[in-house]
Amino acid sequence: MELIVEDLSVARGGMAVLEGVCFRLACGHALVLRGPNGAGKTTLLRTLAGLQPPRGGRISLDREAMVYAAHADGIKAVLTVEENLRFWADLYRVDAVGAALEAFALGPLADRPAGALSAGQKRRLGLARLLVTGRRVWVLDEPTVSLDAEAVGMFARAVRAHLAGGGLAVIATHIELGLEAEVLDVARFRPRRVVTGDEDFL
Amino acid sequence: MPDLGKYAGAVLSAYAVSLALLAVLVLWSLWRAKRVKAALEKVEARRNGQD
Amino acid sequence: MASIWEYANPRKFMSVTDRVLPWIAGLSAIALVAGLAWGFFLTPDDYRQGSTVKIIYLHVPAALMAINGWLMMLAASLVWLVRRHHVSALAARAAAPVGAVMTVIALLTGAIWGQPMWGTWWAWDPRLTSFLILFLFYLGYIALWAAIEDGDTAADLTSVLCLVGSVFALLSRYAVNFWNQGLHQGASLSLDKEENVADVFYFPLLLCIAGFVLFFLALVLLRTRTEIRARRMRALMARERMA
Amino acid sequence: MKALLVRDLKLAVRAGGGFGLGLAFFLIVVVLVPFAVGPETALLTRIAPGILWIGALLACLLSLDRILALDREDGSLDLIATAPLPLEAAVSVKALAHWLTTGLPLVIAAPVLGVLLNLRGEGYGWLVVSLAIGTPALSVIGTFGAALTVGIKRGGLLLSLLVLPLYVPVLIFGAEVARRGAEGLSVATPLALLGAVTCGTIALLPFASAAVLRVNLR
Repeated sequence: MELIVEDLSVARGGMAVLEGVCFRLACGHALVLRGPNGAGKTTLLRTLAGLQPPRGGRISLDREAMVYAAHADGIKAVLTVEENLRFWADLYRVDAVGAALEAFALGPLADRPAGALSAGQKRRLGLARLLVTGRRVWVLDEPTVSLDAEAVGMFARAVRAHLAGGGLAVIATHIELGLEAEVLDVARFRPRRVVTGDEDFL
Repeated sequence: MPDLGKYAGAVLSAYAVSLALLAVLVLWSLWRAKRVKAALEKVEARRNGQD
Repeated sequence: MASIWEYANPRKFMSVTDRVLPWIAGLSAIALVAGLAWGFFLTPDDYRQGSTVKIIYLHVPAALMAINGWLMMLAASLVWLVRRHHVSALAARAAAPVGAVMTVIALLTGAIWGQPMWGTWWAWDPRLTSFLILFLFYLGYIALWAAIEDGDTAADLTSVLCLVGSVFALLSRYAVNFWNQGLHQGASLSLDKEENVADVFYFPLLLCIAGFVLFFLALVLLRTRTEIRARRMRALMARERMA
Repeated sequence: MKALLVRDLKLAVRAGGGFGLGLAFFLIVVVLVPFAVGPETALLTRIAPGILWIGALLACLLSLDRILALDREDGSLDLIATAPLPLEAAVSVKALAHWLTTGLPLVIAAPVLGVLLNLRGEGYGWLVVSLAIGTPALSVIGTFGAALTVGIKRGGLLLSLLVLPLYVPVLIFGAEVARRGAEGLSVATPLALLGAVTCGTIALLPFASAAVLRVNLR
């Protein structure tokens, strides 16, 4: 399993935001995306996740091996913590709800409605979802937002365990996770000239 | 003017309504065409001024 | 041999239409004025319908263009979905209000004609009802274009709506026929008299139809030019913001 | 697929899910009609099938924007779109969940409300049959409308404008079955046509819904 990205350009709202993105990520490795707000990290991750088509270039990644986690956690407030996780576990046909609850210290909260959680707890629930998917490639967008130091530690442990098990991760984050990860500054890939989907009209 | 007989009202109103609608459509399209053209020329002028 | 798709390039389209548009507009004006004047002033009254037969010169061409307008939008939508030519999507957008107005004219002239002939402004005749439904489709299509900011997204969504809408419009046509077959009052009250109209009515009618076709074409070209300019303006302003 | 269905059903039934709103709306429409047209029994009997159909249709329309908009707001839609479930299947399941929580209760409630409108005895069976066959199509068409407007803020009104013309064939054939049934006429033709429309819609429209949803997610 390897993630290879070649000469990828991605667009948001018909406007190219990154051009010529290249990287190669082998099993057990993580890639951390850096860059100022609006640089195109989210767009790149959404393109990797297959939510939007690339403007050009190639991504070699088996979509069946990938799981995506966005800013929003997709948590349903009226379902309990466990029900929220159970849904994703059933959808991905992986039974690891107990382990996922444990990894993010959600056990005591399992029967609580997710709507009653604090922002940090919700985020932990959103990240616990990754563990019930059984996917080898994690594509994560700002996973540590609203986490306290302890929870960041839990997350870093989870990532390390995932990598140790032969997984891959692409993470956009501003926080030092203490991972042995390559860092890619996406600002390098800013298009040199303005490129839009409206080329016909320029 | 032809003799329209007892249906004069119907025929004339049909023509009036239709031609009025067509006129409104044409005028609206022309007005918008002119406005967009002028706006575009302004943007183009600004752009050419910069280059 | 130049490919027809060359004309889908906005620049080429603009330069070509810049040259042909005045001709089409002029021709359409001549045909419309001549056809309508011929029909209005120079044709006799029908022995049964009296002078209301003159409404046919507006009603039939408008009804034709109402349907053809939708078909043109359907074709343009397909071209956009398959070949991704922006001009095609914009032409579909430009045609919608014209088609909608044609539908309204067909409905209004029909109602005005129906009042003395049928004794009522409106009957739930299958043909009338179908046109009303067609008008609703036009409204939805126009509203969807207006509601979405991003040009390509709007083009994609409206194209699919046009496709799905065409199927449902066709279904509705048959459903409405079925629904009111018992009340259908026979061909004598149908407005579609092309088959049995006499030559005196037929030739001015043909001229009017030609006039409406050219009129539709001219207006759609004009509006497409406007849409292309608006799109170019948007692209330029986006570029300014980026720089 | 089952997981998504179970989740959507749970969400609809739990507090704030809006389950039962459609039903209550249906009841109110049917109660209001006699106030508008007068209490004359013969008239009500004659228009009962049509009123019940239009009431069911409007009640169905009311909850359409919940099908996808809520999932869009909390980000689940992105996650579902990247899950190991084809988007075509996901929208079909969502339409099914909508039908189970909105359409099916309407089908069951319709005969009860028929009593209020003096529906003729022969009509009850065909009313239920026509609604049972027709309302799934309403849900599937509505899901298409919801997918079209999912990216638009306050798109509820636009959604209605887009969906209502698409409802015409189903309404015509469905109400015709109910009407003919109530009048003791043969319902074979409209019933066959209604079934055909529903089958075609269920088979084909999810592809269009998934396509526009992909456009809206990108």
